[in-house]
Amino acid sequence: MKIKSFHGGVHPFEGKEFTEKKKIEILPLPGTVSIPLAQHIGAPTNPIVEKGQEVKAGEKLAEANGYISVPVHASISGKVKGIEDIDHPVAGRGKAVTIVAGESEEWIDTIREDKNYFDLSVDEMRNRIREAGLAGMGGATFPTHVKLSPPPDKKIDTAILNGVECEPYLTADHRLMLEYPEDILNGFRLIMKILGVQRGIIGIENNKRDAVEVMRQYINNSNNIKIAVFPVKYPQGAEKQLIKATLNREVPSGGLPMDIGVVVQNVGTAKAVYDAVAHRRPLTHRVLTVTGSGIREPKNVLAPIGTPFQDIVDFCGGLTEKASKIIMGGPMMGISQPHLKVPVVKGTSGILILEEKESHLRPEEPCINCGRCVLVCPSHLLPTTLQMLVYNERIEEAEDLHIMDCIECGSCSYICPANRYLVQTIRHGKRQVIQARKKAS
Amino acid sequence: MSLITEAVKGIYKENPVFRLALGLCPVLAVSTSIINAIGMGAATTFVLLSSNTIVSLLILLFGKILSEEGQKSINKIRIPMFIVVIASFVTIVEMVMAAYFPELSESLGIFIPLIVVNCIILGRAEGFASKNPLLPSIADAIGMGIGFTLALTAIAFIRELLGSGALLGFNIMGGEFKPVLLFILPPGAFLVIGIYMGFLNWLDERKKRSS
Amino acid sequence: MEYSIFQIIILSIFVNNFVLARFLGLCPYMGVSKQLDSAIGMGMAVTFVMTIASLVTWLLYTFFLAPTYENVFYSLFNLPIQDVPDLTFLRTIVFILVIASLVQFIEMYIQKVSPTLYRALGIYLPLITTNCAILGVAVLNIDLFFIDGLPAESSFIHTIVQAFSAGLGFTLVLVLMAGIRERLEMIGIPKPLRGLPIAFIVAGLMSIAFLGFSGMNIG
Amino acid sequence: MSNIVRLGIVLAIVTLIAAFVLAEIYSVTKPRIEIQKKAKEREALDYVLPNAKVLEPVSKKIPIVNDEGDTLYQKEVVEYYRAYEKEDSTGLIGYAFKAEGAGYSSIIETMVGFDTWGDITRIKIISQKETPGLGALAENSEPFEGKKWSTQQFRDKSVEDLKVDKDGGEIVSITGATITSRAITNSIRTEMKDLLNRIEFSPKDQTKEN
Amino acid sequence: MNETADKLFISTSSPHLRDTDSINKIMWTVNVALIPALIMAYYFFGTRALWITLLAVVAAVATEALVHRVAGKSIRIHDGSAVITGILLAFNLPASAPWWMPIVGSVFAIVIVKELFGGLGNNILNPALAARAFLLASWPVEMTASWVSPREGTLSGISAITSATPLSLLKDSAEIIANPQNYEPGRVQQAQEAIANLSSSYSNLLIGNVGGCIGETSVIALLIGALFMFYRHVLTWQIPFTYIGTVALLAWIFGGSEGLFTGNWIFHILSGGLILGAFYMATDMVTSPLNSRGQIIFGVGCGILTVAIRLWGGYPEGVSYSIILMNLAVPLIDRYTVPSVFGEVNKK
Ligand SMILES: Cc1cc2nc3c(=O)[nH]c(=O)nc-3n(C[C@H](O)[C@H](O)[C@H](O)COP(=O)(O)O)c2cc1C
Ligand SMILES: Cc1cc2nc3c(=O)[nH]c(=O)nc-3n(C[C@H](O)[C@H](O)[C@H](O)COP(=O)(O)O)c2cc1C
Ligand SMILES: Cc1cc2nc3c(=O)[nH]c(=O)nc-3n(C[C@H](O)[C@H](O)[C@H](O)COP(=O)(O)O)c2cc1C
Ligand SMILES: Cc1cc2nc3c(=O)[nH]c(=O)nc-3n(C[C@H](O)[C@H](O)[C@H](O)CO)c2cc1C
Ligand code: SF4
Ligand code: SF4
Ligand code: SF4
Ligand code: SF4
Ligand code: FES
Repeated sequence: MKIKSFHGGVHPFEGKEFTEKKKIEILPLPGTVSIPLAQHIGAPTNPIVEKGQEVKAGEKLAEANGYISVPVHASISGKVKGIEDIDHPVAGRGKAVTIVAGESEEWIDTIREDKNYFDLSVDEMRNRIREAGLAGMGGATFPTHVKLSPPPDKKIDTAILNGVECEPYLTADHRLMLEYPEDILNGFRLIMKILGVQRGIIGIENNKRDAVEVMRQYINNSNNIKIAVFPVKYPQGAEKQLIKATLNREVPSGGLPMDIGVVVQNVGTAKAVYDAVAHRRPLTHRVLTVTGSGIREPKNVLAPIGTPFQDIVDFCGGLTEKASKIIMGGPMMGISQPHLKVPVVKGTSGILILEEKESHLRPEEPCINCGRCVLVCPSHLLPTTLQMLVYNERIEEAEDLHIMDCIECGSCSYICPANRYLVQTIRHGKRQVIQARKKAS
Repeated sequence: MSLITEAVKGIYKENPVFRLALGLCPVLAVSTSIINAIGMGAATTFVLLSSNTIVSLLILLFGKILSEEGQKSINKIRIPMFIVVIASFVTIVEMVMAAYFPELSESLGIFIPLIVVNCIILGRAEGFASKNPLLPSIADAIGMGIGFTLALTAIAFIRELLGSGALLGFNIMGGEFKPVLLFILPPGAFLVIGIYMGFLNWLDERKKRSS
Repeated sequence: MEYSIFQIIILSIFVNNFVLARFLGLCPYMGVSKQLDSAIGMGMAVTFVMTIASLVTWLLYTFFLAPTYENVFYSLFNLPIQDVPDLTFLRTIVFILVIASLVQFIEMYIQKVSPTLYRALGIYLPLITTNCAILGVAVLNIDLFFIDGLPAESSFIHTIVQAFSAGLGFTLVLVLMAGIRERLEMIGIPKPLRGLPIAFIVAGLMSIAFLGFSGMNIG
Repeated sequence: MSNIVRLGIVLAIVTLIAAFVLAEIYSVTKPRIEIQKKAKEREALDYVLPNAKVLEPVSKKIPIVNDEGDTLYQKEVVEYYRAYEKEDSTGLIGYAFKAEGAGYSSIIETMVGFDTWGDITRIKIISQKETPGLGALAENSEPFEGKKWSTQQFRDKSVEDLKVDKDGGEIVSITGATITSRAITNSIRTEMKDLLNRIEFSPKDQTKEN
Repeated sequence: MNETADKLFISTSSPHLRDTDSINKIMWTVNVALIPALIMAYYFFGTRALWITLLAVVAAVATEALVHRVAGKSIRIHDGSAVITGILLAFNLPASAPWWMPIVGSVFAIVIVKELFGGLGNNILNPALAARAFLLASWPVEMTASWVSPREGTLSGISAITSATPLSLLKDSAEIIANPQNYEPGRVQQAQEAIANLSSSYSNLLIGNVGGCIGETSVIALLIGALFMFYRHVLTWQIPFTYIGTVALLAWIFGGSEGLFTGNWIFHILSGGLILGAFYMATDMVTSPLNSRGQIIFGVGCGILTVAIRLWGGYPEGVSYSIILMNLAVPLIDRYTVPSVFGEVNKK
């Protein structure tokens, strides 16, 4: 297959060597977990448990609220301590169900292997996916069943499995591919079946040759799945850039992948799809990478959703003295956290801990018009111009220059020699555009 | 407002050049030497004074001899009439200057006929003289004329001093001084007026801040 | 000595640029250069009016005002040449009236014939009456292309070419200025300099850059 | 009578009054303006040929032709002047002419006088718009000391001598303004050569007295 | 380990990783890249070249510090941009320039061209070049009248005019050949020889053994610096290569005295300030277009103007004017070369 790359992108320090050779370890049962009611894009869920109620692991805690919404489940067994506001790693604050672990671990009894799972009806598959609470694990946490139900007028011809993991430091998807290749492939086949597509492509970056080999072994006898290997470049894993590089198709500005017949799913999502359809296992745990110069023993960890970061950090030998910044996710798009009490959520791909000298934002210097931000922008925008327009509150002109097409990958801010706060300002500008649009309608 | 304040406002507060940015072309073009600046300033002041006077008188006359309705309809040809008045005075200046000050006339060149379109003049005729009695109109014209001349001279001062090392033709910077030709070339005019304007703004701001 | 048409074009656009070297049309140059769109509109309007005005004033001057051999009193009424009245002293009055009414007329005409063009140029036309570049080019044509009151060779063609290229030169620097000022809007110019002062300094620098054309292609 | 016409008439009357006034003033100033214009040329002529009492213009007629090729009229152009020593136009002592050359940023006009030997008496720059402080120094007419450009250096030069130093001649050029110097020198040489041929000039057969 | 539970960590928005390049690194890279040319200037023009450079740099840096101080900004002279301005200004002066000239030029560059617009990053014209144009217009005699001849330098074997710059020699010779009637026959012959011998001067042009401004003559030294800048990713190819390519093409087409397509384009590339201009001055990011399409237009524009001025203009050299003229057009170029956004082509 002829592989084209996309225009733009950067090559940050990779930092994967801390954890790429480390097997996924299972976190010892935490004492308490706080499971937020909102962990996906869409309406938050309605809780169906009460304070003081005993729950089993895997039991549904809250019901989906509408179509673009998925339920959440208990990740450990124990007693519901309360449903109250806590610090949320993405949303700032949000309601969560707090469970105090019981004496022993008890799981619900519906989790069973279903030998003939592949023969289920497509609707049943979607139903199981939804009931299992699946939201995309690649970061955006969009409800998976919605993505797998394209409207009839959108003909989907290709499914892409996103194993790129272009964020520096993170290795969770990498380990997943090495340790659960069969589950992932089965999940991918299910996705292809649900979408009714004949062609599946697994995209992997060139710094994960071992994963490429393993995946290749497992697909060797199916000719409708291929692997595409990409040069290491951030943000290769971003959906639009991945599609461009794989199929040389461009998602229209303001459109969705399904407009050009493609659906992209993360490898973690694929494994979760397999678990949900074949085992009726709800999404209660996820793999995350704990890494960075500020942690003593970097690891890949399988942790129950809702586990406070503190427990995970302790499991990894604790922080070093110099640790001064906690990031949920990778260094390019991750969100910094003020403390370690926040819980793991469905979209937590890693916890990155940086030292003092890496943590500070350098002061903004004058833009010298060097054009590097323009060169790296994968959306072909003019970040410095957009920033100037937002600074001068000329939002309409920013909109004309497609500020809404920014995927917030941060490449521009990364590369800027003047430390301009580009993506930061652009995000602010996007919010203003949305407000203006709301006001207009 | 007294006649004095009427005349004084044109010099600093409403200086036609630095504040109102009117009639820029002659300011830049003829400010290469103080002599030219004063000549241009005098010519402009003369036209300004004469046209303000005549316009004010005309309006007075129409008010006396015409009915309400007649005044209204005459109003429609007000502007062309003013232009004719102004153009006549400009032509007078042009001819007199060519006859008695040929050198000045040559160095001011086409900027003499262009006094016609200097918006200070039509602006004052239309904006002031046509609405005010005779004496304030004259005071206004004198003030604006002096303001214009002073601004022109201020610019010419710098340009002549730095650009040719002389003032009024007398070499005053000494033999060692190598004149900065740029200042008598066109770019010098733009730079000097820009910096003057910035300086005045800065003065204003400082005054505002201290008060 | 006379210039060729090509030389007139190069000279009027670059070497003796109307705004930067001859200091004509500064009011619109400073006043209408804040935005690119209006700069383009103004540039087109000025070029257009300049050309028409030069044409009309040349005809008037040659056939009515100056005691030329084309003067109507000579060519139509067969007055002896020395009796043809010398009305050149009416030049300023006639030109300005002609330009003022011409602008009115052009405005009405365009409005009727091409509403789109009117929408593009309409608002700039009235501003042009008191723009000294129009009268300037008309007077300059007389100064340059008449020798001792008689039209020099090809003076009509040269007049038109000079007026049109002067308009182009005006448009060029106006549009450059507008581009620069739009950029200056967004950056941190020291406060006392914002607006006109910095625009003048830009004009000064622009004029320095245009010195690069000086001495070009004369003779 | 419609209002517009009435207003038009009013305006016309105003304009006519203005024109009338101007015509009066013009009739007063016109002679002076003419004198001023002539004075300049006259002054230049007197300067370049200081001993002349009478300067007689020699004109030629240039036919002005229309598109069909008919001659419309003859245009009179002064070609050169003859200078006479005596009031009664006798005693030819020299000639004067105007040379034009393209300099750095303008066309430079020079009045040139030469004697019956074909040697230049004096020159005067009549008009130029060269760079002030540079090309404009061409007007300098201080006594010539052999180092710095002065119009005085043209005295007693003959056509053959007219070349600037950079081109291997004797004329000291203006520092940093060779273009201007060249324009003046070359324009004088070309036109003078041309003129000498046309008037079939030959140096008088007598020794020159100083 | 529980004390960390209550500790507040640093919060900033993403990205949390930054490239290590900075303005300071970029600017100092350029300064280092200019050193070989400075050494060659010292070799050919003597210590005077060093003094002029030093004066220009000190004046530029001191002025910048002073302006920042007066304006109440934090002084940021360490970024090295004023040093570049100083060096490049000096490189654009003849070694014979009087001592006050680099100082006046630097003050003009920093105050009028740079700081009045708000300082680094905001100026619209290249400060060093605008200052050079200012000096040239103000003191044309001092700027052009006497060229220091390099050590034992000869050009085309005509020793009488060794101190002329290669381009002024070319221009004068072309003028002589075009109007032979105005010159002594000997001069005409000399001029013809000079033109015929241009190619024999290539090696002198390469190492810089010719008359000219302090920093412009040594092509080799300038190219070494340029390679270093490419290596440090300070340069992209667009501006320098389109610029030089355009000059070569147009000089070849129009630059010959025997009709079209006879011009000596190699000579045009190697002489004058083209190499200095194309690699060090047209590439100043502040005053050149943002994205590569714009940069190509910019480079081509500079090339056209340079050749036009060299061949038909009043100056023998057109590099500096062409660059500042194109600087003026940068906002327009930027405006009309906005890249089409990802996905726009496919929009129905
Ligand atoms: C800048 C950027 C980089 C991304 N990189 C990756 C990546 O490396 N791997 C990945 O699975 N998803 C990545 N994503 C998310 C994908 O665009 C897409 O949402 C995801 O693959 C969809 O799968 P999911 O719904 O299963 O999560 C990235 C998104 C952005 C905006
Ligand atoms: C508001 C919104 C609506 C979406 N609607 C759909 C949809 O109807 N169908 C679908 O397949 N994906 C839908 N998506 C998912 C996107 O295609 C994409 O997979 C998701 O935003 C995650 O991509 P990312 O991680 O690259 O940002 C939607 C996403 C958002 C934010
Ligand atoms: C602003 C400016 C104005 C100039 N004006 C003239 C001028 O009026 N006459 C002239 O001969 N050279 C003028 N020059 C200089 C020419 O461009 C050229 O450098 C000079 O003629 C070189 O000739 P040289 O051989 O005398 O040094 C001017 C240069 C500049 C920068
Ligand atoms: C590649 C490069 C080239 C530069 N060229 C110049 C130059 O020609 N002149 C100058 O004054 N500064 C130059 N600078 C320095 C700096 O960008 C310049 O002073 C800014 O224009 C000041 O805002 C250059 C910087 C870089 C990185
Ligand atoms: S979410 Fe971030 S790290 Fe994960 S794969 Fe995407 S970009 Fe790469
Ligand atoms: S503008 Fe947006 S899309 Fe472009 S590089 Fe910056 S963050 Fe990424
Ligand atoms: S990368 Fe930074 S300095 Fe360069 S153009 Fe973009 S914002 Fe400006
Ligand atoms: S002439 Fe027009 S543009 Fe100029 S100042 Fe007056 S109103 Fe403004
Ligand atoms: S346009 Fe020239 S004075 Fe206004």
